Amino acid sequence: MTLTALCLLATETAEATGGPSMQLALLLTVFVLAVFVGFEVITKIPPTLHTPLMSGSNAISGITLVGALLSALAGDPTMVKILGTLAVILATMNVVGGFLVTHRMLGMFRKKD
Amino acid sequence: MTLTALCLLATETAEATGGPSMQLALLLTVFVLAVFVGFEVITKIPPTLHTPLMSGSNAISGITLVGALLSALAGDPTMVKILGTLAVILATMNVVGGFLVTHRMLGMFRKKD
Amino acid sequence: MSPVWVELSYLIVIVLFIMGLKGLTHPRTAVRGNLTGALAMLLACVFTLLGTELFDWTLIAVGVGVGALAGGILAVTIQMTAMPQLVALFNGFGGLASVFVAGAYLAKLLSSAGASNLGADLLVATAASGLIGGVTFTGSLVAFAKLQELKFIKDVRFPGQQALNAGLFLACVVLALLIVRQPGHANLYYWLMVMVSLVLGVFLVISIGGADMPVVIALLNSYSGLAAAATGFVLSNVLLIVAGSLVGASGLILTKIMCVAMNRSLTNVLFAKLQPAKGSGPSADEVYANVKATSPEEVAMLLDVAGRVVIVPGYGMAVAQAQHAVKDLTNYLREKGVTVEFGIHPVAGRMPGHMNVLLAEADIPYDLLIEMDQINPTFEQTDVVIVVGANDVVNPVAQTDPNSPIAGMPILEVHKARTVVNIKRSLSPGFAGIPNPLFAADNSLMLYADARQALIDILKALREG
Amino acid sequence: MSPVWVELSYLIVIVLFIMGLKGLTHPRTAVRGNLTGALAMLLACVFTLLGTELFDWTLIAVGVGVGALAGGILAVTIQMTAMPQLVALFNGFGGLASVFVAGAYLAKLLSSAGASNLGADLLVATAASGLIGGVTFTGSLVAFAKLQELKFIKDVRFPGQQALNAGLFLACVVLALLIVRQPGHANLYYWLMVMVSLVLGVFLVISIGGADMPVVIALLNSYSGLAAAATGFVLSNVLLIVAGSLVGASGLILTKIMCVAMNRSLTNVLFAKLQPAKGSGPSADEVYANVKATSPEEVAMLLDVAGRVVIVPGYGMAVAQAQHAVKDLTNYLREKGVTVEFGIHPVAGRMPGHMNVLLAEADIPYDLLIEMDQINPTFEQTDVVIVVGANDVVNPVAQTDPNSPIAGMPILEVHKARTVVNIKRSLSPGFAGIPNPLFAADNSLMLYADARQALIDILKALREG
Ligand SMILES: NC(=O)c1ccc[n+]([C@@H]2O[C@H](COP(=O)([O-])OP(=O)(O)OC[C@H]3O[C@@H](n4cnc5c(N)ncnc54)[C@H](OP(=O)(O)O)[C@@H]3O)[C@@H](O)[C@H]2O)c1
Ligand SMILES: NC(=O)c1ccc[n+]([C@@H]2O[C@H](COP(=O)([O-])OP(=O)(O)OC[C@H]3O[C@@H](n4cnc5c(N)ncnc54)[C@H](OP(=O)(O)O)[C@@H]3O)[C@@H](O)[C@H]2O)c1
Repeated sequence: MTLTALCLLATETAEATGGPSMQLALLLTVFVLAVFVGFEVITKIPPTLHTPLMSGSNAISGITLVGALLSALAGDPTMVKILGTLAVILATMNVVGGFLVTHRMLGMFRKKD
Repeated sequence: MTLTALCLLATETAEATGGPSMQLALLLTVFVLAVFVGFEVITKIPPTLHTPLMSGSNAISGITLVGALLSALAGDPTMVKILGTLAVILATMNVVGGFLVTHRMLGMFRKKD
Repeated sequence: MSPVWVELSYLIVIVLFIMGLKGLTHPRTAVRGNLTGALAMLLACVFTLLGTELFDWTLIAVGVGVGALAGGILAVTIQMTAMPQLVALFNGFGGLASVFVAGAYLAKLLSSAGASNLGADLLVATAASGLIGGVTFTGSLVAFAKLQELKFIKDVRFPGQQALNAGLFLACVVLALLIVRQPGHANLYYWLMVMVSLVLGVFLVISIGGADMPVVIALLNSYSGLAAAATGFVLSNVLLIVAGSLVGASGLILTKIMCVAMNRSLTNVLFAKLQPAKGSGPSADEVYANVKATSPEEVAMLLDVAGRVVIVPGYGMAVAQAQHAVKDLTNYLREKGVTVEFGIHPVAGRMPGHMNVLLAEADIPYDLLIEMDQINPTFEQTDVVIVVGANDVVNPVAQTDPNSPIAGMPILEVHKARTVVNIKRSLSPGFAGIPNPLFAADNSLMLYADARQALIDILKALREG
Repeated sequence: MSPVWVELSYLIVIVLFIMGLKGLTHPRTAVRGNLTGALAMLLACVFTLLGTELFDWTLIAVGVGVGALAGGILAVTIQMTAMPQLVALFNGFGGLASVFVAGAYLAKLLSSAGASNLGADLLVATAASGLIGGVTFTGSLVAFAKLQELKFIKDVRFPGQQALNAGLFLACVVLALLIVRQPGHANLYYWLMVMVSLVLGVFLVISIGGADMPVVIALLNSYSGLAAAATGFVLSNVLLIVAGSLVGASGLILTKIMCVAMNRSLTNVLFAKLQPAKGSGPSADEVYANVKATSPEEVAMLLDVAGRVVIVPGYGMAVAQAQHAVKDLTNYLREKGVTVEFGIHPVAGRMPGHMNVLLAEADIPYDLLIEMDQINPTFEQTDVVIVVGANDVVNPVAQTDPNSPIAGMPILEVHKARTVVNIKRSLSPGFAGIPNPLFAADNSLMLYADARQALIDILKALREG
């Protein structure tokens, strides 16, 4: 649902601006390819790994952290700085907590000998 | 082997030019992602499909045709035009012939009823 | 180090992320996969910090410090049984972070570049990450509350709910378009849209039964990935786009896989109008007309003469932390030459693999844990089944009553065994909130007690008698 | 239609290509997959032609016309048995095309922009597509010649061959660097490098036994993909990059899979120093000391009393186009109540699936074709095996003599059957060029004849007697 919406808006843009920049086209290509990789990478998974996988990929989605780091630079208006710092805190929690909890979960599983 | 060579040269470039353009970075990303998709897409294949798959993907690699079309534009030096036209001929043979022969091969197989 | 170098170094990070994700899908490589992912994330941050112009280091130090501390403590101190809701929580944070990043960036650009210079593509991306991020945040919070079984949260269902959701979504889209059309007021519209999306997130999830939360979390996880990707478009940052869409896509697949495991369709999970549990089927009183209670001693006698025993753990074992008691009983019986196996239902407990985790923690040999499909055929030849705080996953109604909330969910067919001993504190229902005819079956006995205590008593009785 | 629109439309094409490739990997979707790929290619060209400034339409018309005609005719008129070499040929063309495109573009830029304005990245990409394209071209030609069994081509092996190849590759790299360093003479260096790469291509493939050609073609196919990708970098054209690297990667995997099927390692295929066939093992004369010839009539008698018959087709059936004769015999036997099955070796013939193709063409029911692993255990209970022009795939030496050229290749163990009838025109060896002890085995009879004729005679004898 959201995906389609995203695409719709993307085209909508194109009209609005009379064609997005060359770079946007490249970024969209990257996006599409990454989506394919994401689809293909996930194969049959034993139920026991569902939760760790969920939690691990959730940690990866904390990549917003990079965006957060970039969002609040020196000399930005205070408002921006506040938002940015909040973002950094939240994203860091997601990342650090996510990978840690995944590690703990996985630690509980034994490989079949 | 060739892949590594390619990468080596790519880095080599970077030094030569003191850093490739932003766009190149994007193109490289696209390349890497596409490679991953290529790796993941191919799974277990029944031997009977090896040849058709080879021939089909060979046809796809005829995508150079697009490059060939773009290479010889009006007003280019004759030398370029000759090369371009040759490229178009060769690439077209690869594409048309490739897809056709694949189709013929596949036509020979029956689905198990 | 020039930004372009960062771009190239991002390539490494991307590869690592993919490797990590791939690793997480196979038992043998899962741990390494997770570490790879973490390494990738670390590199991503390092490269970013090295790569770009003057940061406000104090702010970043504070932010990272606080975040790492909070996240770390939560992750380390949390109980096993609470991990799923923790994941939900983290996921929500990720979503909110996207909202803030996009918002901050928008505000910055408006103040610096000025409205007119903002490309529509950028504005669309901003809107997208605001929208998706917002939905993810509140949706995850609701999921968290439900898994935590916070009292104030109920499965809210009312006519026209879908219509409302559609309306809210439409409102978001309209506001998004306004952002694009009138960049002058982009800030205003953006935060308005975020508000609406927050509400939308609540209503999307609130109507979904807690039993389906893992699926919902997987889905929201995929959303937070998409939000990150959208943010990536805002900053035209490849890394965010790739990592984000990786998670977005794989999360979607995982969601599907999990639905299959609970055999539900995704739409069914998201929009199914289950009549509230009470209404469905006969009332508890009818069902539990004649239930036979039992005592640890009686159970001990049954076990004394049993040749094959199957233990079916459920959420109750987790609550009672009874896994070690289970282990002691198992060891005793096996020394006596009794065959003991465990019937593991894919959704027993509150997270997939919940039971495996607990039993592994108690050092119960991995090869005693039998998956549902293997164990079901063996119940006929089983003398005693001990159901340790399981309820829904052994509820025959799933197979008999098509309108029950758990209709169609595959169950462990313990009722086919000679005798079934159900250890639970009362006749109160399980997660799905419905009565369980199994407890009233002729071959079924109730042992009302805390699971841990009950098992200890049984073992004591065995040793004495 | 602006170039950016083309860029976006390329997205559709990319998705279609991926779908197509994916489709080709499953029997049920293969045909559709191929068509999808073709459609994608068509769209790619259309969008490109729509998208860009003044073409020299005559040239393009001529080029496409000639190419399409030639390719089409070749593809339609070629014999089934010759398809693999045709694929090799096409693949070579693709590689050469990349060489020309890169060359043309280089020349154009030098004449227009001038040497100084050429980015090193562009030059590297140019060099790469020249190098890979060149190797692909001549390599594919050699592969073609070998599969076509053109007389003038031999398996050339000489000491220091690897060193030579390494040297040639190094030379190419050096020239590539020269192109980058001295763009002024880029044209010269480029074509020099292409020359060297052409030679390299020959030497890389010439030493590889024809039996491994399918693997080699798969590998070269992957190369041509990479060449296309490199060309994509030259033109900074996303489509070429994606499609090219898709093929490059999937081709690599396919190569690995095919190696596994012939159980060889890739390095072993590429660099193995097999001692020339003659030298290996005992000479033909020793092996064929006492071979028993037979007649169609005798075979007919054997079949008359047989309960279970297995037919093992090989390259000879393809040469003799004996599949229809095979079918008639099969029908006759099955009407008589004899169980008839076909033992299909994965590399029987000259391309994977070669036998399936031919037998399918003759309308032999698909479910009679049994794969190696299934059929091998059944040979003990088989009365008569008819080997129709197969040799290497039934050569026990593969299991007994570790230094034979086909050592380790899994075979059809027909020698375990009660009687083996080998239909071939002489005792001359098969593809691997080695004698086959099977023909001299006690339970083995030789029927010297063209496969088709022999089968017809056998059927005649069966009908009469
Ligand atoms: N695995 C997942 O992914 C997941 C996630 C979320 C939800 N769910 C849902 O959760 C349910 C799991 O089924 P389940 O049978 O495992 O659990 P359940 O159906 O929730 O039943 C748990 C039972 O344990 C008993 N119990 C609670 N505390 C206890 C204690 N200290 N000692 C003894 N008994 C105790 C409760 O009865 P008393 O109160 O009478 O003791 C309750 O009936 C399914 O509906 C599933 O769909 C699964
Ligand atoms: N499938 C693949 O992918 C592939 C590709 C390339 C190479 N190969 C290699 O090719 C070989 C295939 O083994 P194979 O047993 O199928 O074939 P083979 O080993 O090449 O033997 C074919 C036999 O057929 C006989 N023959 C030729 N024309 C005939 C005719 N008109 N009538 C009757 N017999 C005829 C030949 O003997 P006479 O001359 O005495 O009649 C020859 O001994 C393997 O070595 C394999 O590795 C396979």
